[in-house]
Amino acid sequence: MTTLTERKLTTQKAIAEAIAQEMEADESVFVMGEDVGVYGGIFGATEGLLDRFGPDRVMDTPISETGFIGAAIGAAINGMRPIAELMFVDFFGVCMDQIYNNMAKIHYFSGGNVKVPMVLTTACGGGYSDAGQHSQTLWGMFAHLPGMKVVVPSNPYDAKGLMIAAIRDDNPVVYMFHKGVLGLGWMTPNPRAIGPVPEEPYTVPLGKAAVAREGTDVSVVTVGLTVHRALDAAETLEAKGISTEVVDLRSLVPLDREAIVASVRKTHRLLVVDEDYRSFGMTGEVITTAIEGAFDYLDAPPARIAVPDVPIPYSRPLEQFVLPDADKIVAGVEALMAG
Amino acid sequence: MTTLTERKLTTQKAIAEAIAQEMEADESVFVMGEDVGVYGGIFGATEGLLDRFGPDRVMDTPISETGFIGAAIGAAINGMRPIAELMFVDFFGVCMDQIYNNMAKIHYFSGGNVKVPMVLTTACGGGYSDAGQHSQTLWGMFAHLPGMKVVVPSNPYDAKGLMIAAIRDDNPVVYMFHKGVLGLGWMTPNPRAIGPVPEEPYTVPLGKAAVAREGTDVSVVTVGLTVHRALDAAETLEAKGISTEVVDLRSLVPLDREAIVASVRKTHRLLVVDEDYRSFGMTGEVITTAIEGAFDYLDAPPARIAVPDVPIPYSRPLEQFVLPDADKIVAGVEALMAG
Amino acid sequence: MEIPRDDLVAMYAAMVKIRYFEERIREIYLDDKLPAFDIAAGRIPGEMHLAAGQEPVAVGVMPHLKDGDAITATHRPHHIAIAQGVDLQQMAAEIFGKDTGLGHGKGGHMHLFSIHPEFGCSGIIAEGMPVAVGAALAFKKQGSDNVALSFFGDGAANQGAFHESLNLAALWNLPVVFICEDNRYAISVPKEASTAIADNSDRASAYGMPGVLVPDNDPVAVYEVAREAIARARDGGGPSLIEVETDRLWGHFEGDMDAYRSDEFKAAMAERDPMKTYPARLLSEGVLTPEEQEQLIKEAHAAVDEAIAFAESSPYPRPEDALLHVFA
Amino acid sequence: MEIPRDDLVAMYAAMVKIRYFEERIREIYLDDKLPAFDIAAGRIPGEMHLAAGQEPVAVGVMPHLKDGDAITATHRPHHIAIAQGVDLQQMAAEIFGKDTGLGHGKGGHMHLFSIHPEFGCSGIIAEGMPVAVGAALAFKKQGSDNVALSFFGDGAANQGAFHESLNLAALWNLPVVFICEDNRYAISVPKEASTAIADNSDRASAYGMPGVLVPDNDPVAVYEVAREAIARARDGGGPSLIEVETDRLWGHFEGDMDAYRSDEFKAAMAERDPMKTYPARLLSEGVLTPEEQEQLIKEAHAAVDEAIAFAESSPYPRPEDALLHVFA
Ligand SMILES: Cc1ncc(C[n+]2csc(CCOP(=O)(O)OP(=O)(O)O)c2C)c(N)n1
Ligand SMILES: Cc1ncc(C[n+]2csc(CCOP(=O)(O)OP(=O)(O)O)c2C)c(N)n1
Ligand SMILES: [Mg+2]
Ligand SMILES: [Mg+2]
Repeated sequence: MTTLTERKLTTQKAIAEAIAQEMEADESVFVMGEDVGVYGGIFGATEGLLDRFGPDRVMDTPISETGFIGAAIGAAINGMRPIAELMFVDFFGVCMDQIYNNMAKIHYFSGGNVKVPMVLTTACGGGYSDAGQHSQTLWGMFAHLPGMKVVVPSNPYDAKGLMIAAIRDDNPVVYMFHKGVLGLGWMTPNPRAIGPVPEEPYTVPLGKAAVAREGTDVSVVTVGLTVHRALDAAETLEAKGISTEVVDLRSLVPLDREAIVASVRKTHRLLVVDEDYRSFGMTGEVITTAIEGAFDYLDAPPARIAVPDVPIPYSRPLEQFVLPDADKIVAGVEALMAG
Repeated sequence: MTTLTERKLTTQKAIAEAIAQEMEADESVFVMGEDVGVYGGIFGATEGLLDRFGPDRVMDTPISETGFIGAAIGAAINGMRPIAELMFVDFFGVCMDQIYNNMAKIHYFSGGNVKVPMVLTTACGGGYSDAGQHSQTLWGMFAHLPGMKVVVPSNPYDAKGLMIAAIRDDNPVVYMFHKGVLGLGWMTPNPRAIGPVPEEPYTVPLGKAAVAREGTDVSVVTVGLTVHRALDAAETLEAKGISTEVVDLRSLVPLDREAIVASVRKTHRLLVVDEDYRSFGMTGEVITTAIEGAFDYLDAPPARIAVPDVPIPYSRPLEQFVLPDADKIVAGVEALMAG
Repeated sequence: MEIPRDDLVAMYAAMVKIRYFEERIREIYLDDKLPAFDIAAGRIPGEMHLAAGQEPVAVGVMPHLKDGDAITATHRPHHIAIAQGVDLQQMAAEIFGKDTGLGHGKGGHMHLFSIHPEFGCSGIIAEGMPVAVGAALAFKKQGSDNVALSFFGDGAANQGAFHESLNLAALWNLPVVFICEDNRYAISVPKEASTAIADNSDRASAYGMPGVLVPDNDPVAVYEVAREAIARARDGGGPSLIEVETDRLWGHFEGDMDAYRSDEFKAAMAERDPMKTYPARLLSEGVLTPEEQEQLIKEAHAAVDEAIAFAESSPYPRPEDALLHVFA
Repeated sequence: MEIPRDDLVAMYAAMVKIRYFEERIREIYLDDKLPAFDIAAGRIPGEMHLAAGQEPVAVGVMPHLKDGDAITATHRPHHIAIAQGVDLQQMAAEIFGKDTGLGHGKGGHMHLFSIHPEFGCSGIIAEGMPVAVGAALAFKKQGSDNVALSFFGDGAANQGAFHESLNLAALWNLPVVFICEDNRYAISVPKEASTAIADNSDRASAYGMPGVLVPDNDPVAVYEVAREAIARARDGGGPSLIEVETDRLWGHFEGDMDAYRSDEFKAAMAERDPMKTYPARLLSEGVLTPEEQEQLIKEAHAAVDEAIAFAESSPYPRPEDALLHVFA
């Protein structure tokens, strides 16, 4: 579908465009968060919005995450469709009660009567030495707690479509963007962070995985920046004669279990790659999903690569040691093929 | 080892005794939390302590969990060994930053120089219609986040020994007691919540599972109240000719992976039972552990029973529907044996 | 300013309804559990926080509300919901865990959500405060003159959410009124063991908003202070903080032995019970005749009895309905 | 009360050291990243929050400290750590991610932990405030006369932890001093867009503790106010809140375009830079001679250069050491 004349955007600009288009279309959509106004969001998710929509619809807040995320809930219940930004997901601990006990549960407690249509945007991920309170992904934790959808785009096209779908969804959606896929000018360049994005609004459905690359020998299931790592690894592996299928989950809630099972039934081998902590998280869930749906198809025990249950360390060699990368994925796949 | 003259205690009294003995032995141990003083803790974990040790060592706090749990951290760094009580684990969201970003990470950030020897006690679990903000277990979430040990006793003997071990441990330990195993007079009677407890102080090591019942046909791995449910199920299953091994994990961090693998290698079948939410939690982790360590021993795909990713509902028929119980375990084991 | 007779009487009628509702719930709650108290047992299981004694706070505020105003309340929500006019039958049914309840039995007594009138409550201390701020923010954005009320306890005033909520409301000049029900205890912890200053109303100055203490558990005093605060909010004058000294007559939850409060304290509370003092005043001032009072009580009781009968006779939800309503 | 000359000079020496440290770090940080800024690149990767301009807050407090006192600071911690006397070499090494660093490279610039003197900081706004309360609680329990200091920004004063910490400290009458570094901005958000009242020091009344505003970015003014507050805390007189109006001369973090502050604002800050005004005063008052000044600067720079040389020449931790120190 990509043609030479197609417009390309970075993921960050695709997100900002999605929000702008929905704000244009729907008066009830507004944005609140720290530095979302004149700064345009620390990671640019709200770039240009203040100029276009003014301070009533693009609201800078105090550093009061419990206060303003709770306020977003109240506004959502009362006819608005707020987008609240938690600057880094690592900060969830100061406001998690509003997120998981309130935002995520009101609809259920009300027996379906009250709707909480809001989007909680948040930046996640490491790899640039921001240490243990600014580098986590934590999506496994959000996905563990019922009542919120959890979306993790890996590329510009999906980022726009998932954001529009999230804003239009009548449920609370946690929209987690990995800093490394945004294509920011001040981050390590990532060629996959820029790509074709249609100008007009469109949606990408929440809860549908994408096969980012087809393959026949092994399935690498992952999400976020490690989709890029897996695609890089797949190229290396291809040269070694191993055909790797890369599944980009795109959202953890709903989790596209069928896509996982289908891929494993096809390739018979599974490596799960996650930039979140290893234990009690996404890797275990995806492996268990494969066990539940494709046990008899497996030629080897599924394997996983994730952060080895340590806080994210600051120093580069330490951090690189704990984060998944293409080399580790290549090694992981090779071990799987041997096993 | 049990003799007729052995003293029996409820789990609740065993916990309170453990704390009292450590306070007696070590001046630096003190308790803080809401209603830990004259009330003795809503679930009795600090019963009798105020009278014995006075208000300086048994401190009632305001409803300021961020404040007092953070204060416990500061005290722990400065030579004290605080025990801070978060009344219900469901309240973690108002103070999680102190717990997971601070308590759990300072030792790591400091490169091992600063120690944070504290115990965070908290009540968890449902089954008595306390609805979605007072019935969760959430241990999978705590176990996902590195830097804190996570202990979940299921009986009086372990409760005392694990508490003493937790207090003496130089690391932050989250000590989660399920309300249903405490033997409280105002909860549904539970015959397994009372048992022999030696008078003298002793420890049960953190990170060692226990085989609560030996069996040969299937392993049921679980923790907390569902250990009791599994033991009940095992009796029923025994009558049906199925020999069930019940593994009580006792702590999720460290997780006794060897015990899981050993049991599965022995029985060739695994059912994981968890009162936490199903996805992205303990069930996936235990199943993946078995896959990693005993894939070739499995006669059937491991299965799981957990809360089906919904908030805990209030109404009795709804709540009973989502919580694991002996009947569901029996059915789960039978399905596994058939599979 | 004079208070219309209708308001004085309506407040009393609501008080009667509330107290009788709490009494009935208490009776049914305990009936099924005693003598061997089992919190999981009976027609109404789980925790039960009743508000007997705190009626004046709820009823004093309500005459000033209009359609579309929003309320967030606490773990102790019945009196406020009843005063606001939340459907009593659906509310009772929710407390009984029935399918006809406000939340089809999913929420229970700490999670009552109504749309008309807009009411919500929660089991987490101070959790509703930012939500009220957000409702007020929506009202302001939408150009309506609705207001949001946030009720919370003296214990809640030491939770971070209190601080963040008041600051936001004042910063954005939002139509929200914060109402502290100061019953001097947070479970067993007395206010002087939790709060560094005597009156939470004095904390309003930290946000540049008016703070008023109502030192009597008197519906009329609450009425007057709330009238001003709500009118100001409605007129775009911004938020206020009201603190009302009130009494929780019973234990923190049913089953609480209440050993932490002295017999003298309890006797003094019983003495000043607004269910005695307020009607006495209405009668002595001639606002109400004994006949009218009797009639009013009869009607209030009938409404409550009917609601409870409705709840009792309603069906439980189907077990598998537990899986519904996670997502819209 | 008069200020000993030694203190006046020591404050200046510390200021010089701090400013030069921040300049060197800035230089090295940017050197490796520009012109195509890559936050992950260079000898010092990651976020970098520098405190140039805020030296007076740190140095004005420090002369009153004694062995065993504890400090918690923020994401912008260098000036405070240097003033307190945290080992400069280990601190620099940590910032460079080296094995010789305070945390063997695990923490980095936002997570500097020292035991002697006791210093800690964190990347989460207001996270250190309750920790300081806890240190003070330990001191009180242990019967020592040590005090804890908690530094935080104007932005942090709207975080719930602020409220809970001040209430606890006052309630328990703990030896802790809360010091707000009011640089009028939280990243791009000006104080008037975040804070409902003008001065955070006025919030002290919500906790019944003394609150003092220091309206000048002047070490001597800070010195005097801190002397009183720390002495009171040490003597069992309880906590205080100090707010100092100060200036963040550079961007919020390095790489910040700082487009949200006007050129006039920046020019005015440069004008009143304490690194100009304070030594000018010392010189004009004869507290310091130009020769002494030169010597002092030389020594301060040498110490910083040495620390940075130590850091640069130190080895990185072994990659697999990432697995160490999760548990003791
Ligand atoms: C964040 C949080 N902490 C603790 C609790 C447990 N809890 C429930 S009610 C209560 C006391 C509340 O006191 P107050 O706010 O004065 O209200 P009251 O019960 O007196 O009406 C406590 C501590 C909770 N529900 N949420
Ligand atoms: C809980 C939390 N929210 C947001 C942030 C992101 N953040 C880092 S520094 C900062 C501004 C802090 O402002 P202030 O407290 O005034 O300190 P300053 O940077 O001005 O020194 C923000 C919002 C954070 N680190 N933690
Ligand atoms: Mg109270
Ligand atoms: Mg600031």
